[in-house]
Amino acid sequence: MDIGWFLAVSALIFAIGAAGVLTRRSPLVILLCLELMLNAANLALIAFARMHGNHDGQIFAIIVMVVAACEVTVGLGVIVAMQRRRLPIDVDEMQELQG
Amino acid sequence: MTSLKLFAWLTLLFPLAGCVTLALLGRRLPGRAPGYVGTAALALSFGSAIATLLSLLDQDHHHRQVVAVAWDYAASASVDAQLSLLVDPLSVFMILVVSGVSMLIHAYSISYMDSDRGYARFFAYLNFFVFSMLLLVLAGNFLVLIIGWAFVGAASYLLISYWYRRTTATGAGIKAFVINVLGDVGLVLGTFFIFKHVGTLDFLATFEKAGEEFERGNADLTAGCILLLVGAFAKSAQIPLHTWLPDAMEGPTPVSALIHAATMVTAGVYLIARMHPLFELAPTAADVGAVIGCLTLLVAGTIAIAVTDLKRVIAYSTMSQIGYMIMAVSAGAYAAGLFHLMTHAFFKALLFMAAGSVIAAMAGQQNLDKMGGFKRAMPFTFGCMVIGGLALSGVPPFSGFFSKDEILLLIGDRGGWYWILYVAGYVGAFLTGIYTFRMIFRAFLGAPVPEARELEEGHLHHAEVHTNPATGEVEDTDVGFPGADHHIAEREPSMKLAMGALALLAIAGGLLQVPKVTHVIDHFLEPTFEESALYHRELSDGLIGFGLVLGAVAGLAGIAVAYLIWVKNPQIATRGRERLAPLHRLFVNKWYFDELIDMLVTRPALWFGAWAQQTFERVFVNGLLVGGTTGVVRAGSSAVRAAQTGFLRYYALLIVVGMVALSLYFLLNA
Amino acid sequence: MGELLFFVAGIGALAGAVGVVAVRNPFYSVLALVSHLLCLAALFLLLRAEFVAAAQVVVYAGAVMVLYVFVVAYVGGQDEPLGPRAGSGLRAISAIFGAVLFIELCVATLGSGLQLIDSGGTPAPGSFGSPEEIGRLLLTKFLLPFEVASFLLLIAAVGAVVLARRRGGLSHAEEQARYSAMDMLRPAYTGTMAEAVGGRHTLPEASGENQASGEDDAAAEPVAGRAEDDR
Amino acid sequence: MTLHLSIMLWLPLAFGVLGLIAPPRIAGRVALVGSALALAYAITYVVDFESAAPGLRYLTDETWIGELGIHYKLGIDGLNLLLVALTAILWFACTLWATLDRTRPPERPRLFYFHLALAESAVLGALLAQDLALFVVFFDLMLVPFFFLTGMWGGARRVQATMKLVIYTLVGSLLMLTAAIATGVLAAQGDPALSFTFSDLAQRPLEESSQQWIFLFFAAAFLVKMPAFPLHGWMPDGYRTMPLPALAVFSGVLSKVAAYGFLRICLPLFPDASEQFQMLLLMIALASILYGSAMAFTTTETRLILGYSSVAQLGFITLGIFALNEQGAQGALLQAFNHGLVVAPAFFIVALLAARCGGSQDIRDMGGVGMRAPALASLFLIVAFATLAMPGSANFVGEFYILLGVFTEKIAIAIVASAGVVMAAFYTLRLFITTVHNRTGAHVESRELSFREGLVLVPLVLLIIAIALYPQFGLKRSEQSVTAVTAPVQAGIADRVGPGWTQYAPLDAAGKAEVRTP
Repeated sequence: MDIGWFLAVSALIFAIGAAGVLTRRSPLVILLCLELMLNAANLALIAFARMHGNHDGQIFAIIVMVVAACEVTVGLGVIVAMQRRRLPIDVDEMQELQG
Repeated sequence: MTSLKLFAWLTLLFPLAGCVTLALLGRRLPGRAPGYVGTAALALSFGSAIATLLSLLDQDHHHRQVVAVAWDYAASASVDAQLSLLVDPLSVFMILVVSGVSMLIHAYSISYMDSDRGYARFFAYLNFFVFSMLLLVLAGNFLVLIIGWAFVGAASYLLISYWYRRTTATGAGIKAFVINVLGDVGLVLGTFFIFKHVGTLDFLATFEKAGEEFERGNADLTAGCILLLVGAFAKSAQIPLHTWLPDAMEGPTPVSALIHAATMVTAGVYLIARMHPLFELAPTAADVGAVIGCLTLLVAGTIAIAVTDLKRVIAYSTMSQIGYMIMAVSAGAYAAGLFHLMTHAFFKALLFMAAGSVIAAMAGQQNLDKMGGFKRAMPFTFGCMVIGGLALSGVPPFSGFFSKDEILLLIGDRGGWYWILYVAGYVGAFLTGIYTFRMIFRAFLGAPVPEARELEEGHLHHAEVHTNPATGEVEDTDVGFPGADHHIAEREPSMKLAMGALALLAIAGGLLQVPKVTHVIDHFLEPTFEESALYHRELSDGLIGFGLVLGAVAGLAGIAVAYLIWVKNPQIATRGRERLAPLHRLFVNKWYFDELIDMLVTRPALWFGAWAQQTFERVFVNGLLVGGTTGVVRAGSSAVRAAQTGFLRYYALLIVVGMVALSLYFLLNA
Repeated sequence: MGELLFFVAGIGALAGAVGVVAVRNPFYSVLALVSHLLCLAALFLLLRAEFVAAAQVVVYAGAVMVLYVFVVAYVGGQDEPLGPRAGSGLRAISAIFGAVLFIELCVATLGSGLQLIDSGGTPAPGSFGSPEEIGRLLLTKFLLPFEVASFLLLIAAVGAVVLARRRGGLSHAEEQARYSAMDMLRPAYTGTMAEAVGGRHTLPEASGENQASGEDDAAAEPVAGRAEDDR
Repeated sequence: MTLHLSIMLWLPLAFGVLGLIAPPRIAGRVALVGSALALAYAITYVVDFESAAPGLRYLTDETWIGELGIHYKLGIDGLNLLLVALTAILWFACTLWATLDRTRPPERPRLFYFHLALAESAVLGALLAQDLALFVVFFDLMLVPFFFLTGMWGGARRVQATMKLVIYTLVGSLLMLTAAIATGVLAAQGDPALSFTFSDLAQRPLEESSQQWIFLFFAAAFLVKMPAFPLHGWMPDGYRTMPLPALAVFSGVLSKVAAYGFLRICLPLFPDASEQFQMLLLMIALASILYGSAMAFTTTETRLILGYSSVAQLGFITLGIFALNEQGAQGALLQAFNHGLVVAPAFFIVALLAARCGGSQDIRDMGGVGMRAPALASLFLIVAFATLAMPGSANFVGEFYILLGVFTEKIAIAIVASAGVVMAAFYTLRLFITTVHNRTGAHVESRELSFREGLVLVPLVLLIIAIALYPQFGLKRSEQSVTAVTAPVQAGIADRVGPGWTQYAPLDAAGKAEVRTP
């Protein structure tokens, strides 16, 4: 199978993830969509690794997975804390940054 | 040579050591010990000064100008500022006068200041002053001179506002200090003008090069010398920078005697004498000095006739006498001017001491109107006062007679328009006789006031409530400034000793230099003035005879007039005051100099400050600059703020948009 | 065989992705993501990344997703409206930009002129992507990133504990006296640009609980006064 | 190539970070150790400095960002030696002051001392940097801790004051950044290797037209920092509200960094522009002197009196620098050291006075403090005399050199500027008299200096006396470097006007005075 196909799939997943981040209101789902985008990147990385016959891309993907895990832990921690404080689990409700 | 330098340094360092000791330990010393320490330091200093004199006399006549360098003080960038002393006849003459008179005044102060809370502080200040004055006269270059000059001003400020609970004293202190700083600035700028041409700060090198670098009447040199004169005028209380001196009488009486009569105020005279090679090359500047000196002596003499404050009478008399000296040294009568400086130090210190004794007997009261009849109660004081007064009025054979008349003789000898100065000098001598004896007669003769009568019964008057003699404000007595007890010469041996010594000097000091007979000072100072064309002058016998007689007559006539007005026929005084009301008002108000300076300098400065504070700062700096900047920032930030909706997804969108745009850019570029 | 597997796994992954975005219930979103991850693991295998594929299944689809499930269960898997509350235009814009992004990425990768992109990749030895190879690389060439990553995980773990920790009770007062990173730097609402230029005139009451409360009271009045000056 | 300067530079910060994790009680002492070590280093440098040899000592030169030609280059020479010493001395004194202050210790002490230490490192960095980009980095870094120190620990109206301070100095910093980049880029034209080190930049003179705007940008940044009239708008609020230790070092050191910037950057790198804008800068300096003095003798707040007097003093320093000759620059450098050494104890004393007057800063509420506090009064008197540059103090030597330098170039300006000396005498004595002397104020409680306060003040005052006795100590150390710095601009003047114009005695004795060859 050509590498190009994998890259196309990766791009599509990335775009879907990005659209999800932009449209969904639940922080939980937004985190999921972020996972999608990270995975799309992983796919591209591994595809390029295959293309070059070089392991660097795979290592990169592993590191990305580690980072994704960290992001999930912290992100979910924030969501739990929000729940504890009875804050609305809705990103549109959180406008502290408004100038 | 080395011992000469050593003694010169020791002369300088003993007072400094005394000052530091008293400043650090003074409060722990018991009773009058600080006074003894201070006086001892001065005695040692005076001893060193004598040793310096003897070493100097050992030198060959042509090698009597020695420079002693301690270290490079601030020498870089082609400025040669070293910490150096110039030991020559002139400076040795000055240190002898300064340390000698200071020693006596210290001795006087031991008793006089006895009950004051700041006893140790007083002697520390006094020692510091003597150190500064010695530094001034020993300075070997312009920088050290300026340092001494300013230290003396600072010491004067500290001593004027010594009773710092009095607002009048602190006000007088700041006035004196600021005017003195003005003088310092004049001195600095004058130095620049000279340095610009000769490229050195050292006195001897400057004088040596001055002849090559400047032709006679060079504009830069004239400007420099006039600026030096500003320094001299500020320190020596010459018109128009004299207004601080009368106010300086807020200080304790020994301070007035030491600083504002005998030593500091004569620094200007010393300066002109020291700079004589420059002034001889800049005759215009010298003439300015002579004219101002002459004006001062007349103006001060007229004011002295009108004021009623005992110390201020003497202060104006000091101004007037310094006018003589300034006139003398500016006109080339160097030895005569310095001779008068010396005799004046003796008799004026004596007068102040006697005045202090009277003021003590009056429990701090200084107003002549409230005094009278102290003659019987205080015979010793009276005697000293009369000796001082006679010397001041120039009655033969007292010291003032010889010194003052020598000045006038030499000025008269120069001829030309100097005759105006000559005549004015004799008018001044006449005025001197009047105001001096007006003061003496009013304080000592006439009906005894209650205080005098009390004293005759052996009881020294003490005020129930201490008040500030200047304003009548009640003193802050819980802290004891100034001392609650008073001391008069009749009862205190140390005061008696100091006054007695000065009285002797005031009587006999003139014999050092009797025209045609003795030439001690002339001869001694010669090495310093060797190059001067004006120094060696022979006076004709006729002029000498005429002058001496005229001087004696003028002084005696003044005394006679004073006797006539204030003793014989007191109503003449009141009648005269009524008839000459405008003139009297002018004199009592000190020729309105204070008001003039206030209007021309102080008010505009304060007005500018207030304008800057209230208008400019508010409108321009805060309104335009600060407001403008914040306005710009506020506008910018509200623009940015509009972009901050606070919606998370909006920010995410922005990121995506940015990414898309960036990718597009790279794609299009590829 | 490879092609077939690719299409099955690819379509599965895309379907899973669409499911994550499009489903209302977060719980189903998580499940969709799990299926997406599994399909992706298959794609990894096709690219001969065996170790990564295994890690994807075990760590990602297994462990991380379980965490998600727990949190969804805790928070409550209630449905939420799909559309944005404010600015319905945002949805359209999002879609447009998603599409543009996709096109751009495709153009970028496919049009890049990389020669091998139309091939199945360079011939690789049999051990390519095996755990031995990866392990060797991680402990030799990539030791530093490896260690840094482990450190990052540690920090994240600690951070998650701190964030989600229960602070002894849920009373209202203590809820108010919370600390944020900004509290460490300055009292709340002081020093912001908004305040400086006079935009925010009121101080929230909550700041009174801060450490610098004593001074804040003093500062409160001048700030209000300043607002008047500004006019 | 040694590490000494780097160690000295980062020591305070390292101890500041250490203090962050130490128990709050001893955080101050940890920071104190850091500044004490830096002080020890500084003393070593000063003692070890051989004044006859030219050039940089303890040079450290590492490529930092190779592509941009930015070096991590540090060095000490006569220009920054004294200022480095001043920084170390004042920071030690201020940290000591803060740790000894038992009555009002800073809240959140760990953070406070961290910021204080960070500020010291930043200032030392700016002084030691021998690379323009590095200088800019440190110069801007200086602002950060002071932003927090003012914003968090300041008094009333601190927010407004902080914002004014930050906005003003940031604008200056941005201008400077632009100018610095432009300098590096324009200087590298025709030479592919970009470099920002001062030594390289000095070898590649810019064209006169670019020199001009770059010079103005730098000047704006420095003048704001000083502050000079009319860019002092942030000063009153800032001085009123800053916590005392921060204020003492801010006024004592940070303003001097700006003056140092003129000497280190503007004169050697933009000699043509310096000469061209000499008159402008001299007029600004003159306006600062007169305006600062006028404000100082009308305002009644003690801190502002000192603040405006600083404006005037910095005016003198600027005046000396833009005399564009050796004497002026020597004087400016010495005066920078002196003023820092004098103004810090002055602020301490003013704080002590305020503490004795019920916390009021207004001189109308004060008076009679000297009554039962002779030691405090004496120290204040010495500091006051030094502040007004009484002859005999090292400040006077500085002013003497400055005025002499200006005098040889522009007589009229020197004469007008000397009015500032008279005004200084007035406002300083006014401050002294109305606080220490006169009748006791209504809420004044006169108290002698405590041992702790004396521990900070007495050594500083002794140092003032020592340098007054031997100012040559500073002058001879800076002479070589100052000559080197003023040489380019002097050469430019000599080219344009011909030799002898700046000489002492060309007017009527031409040929006699030796011509200073550049």
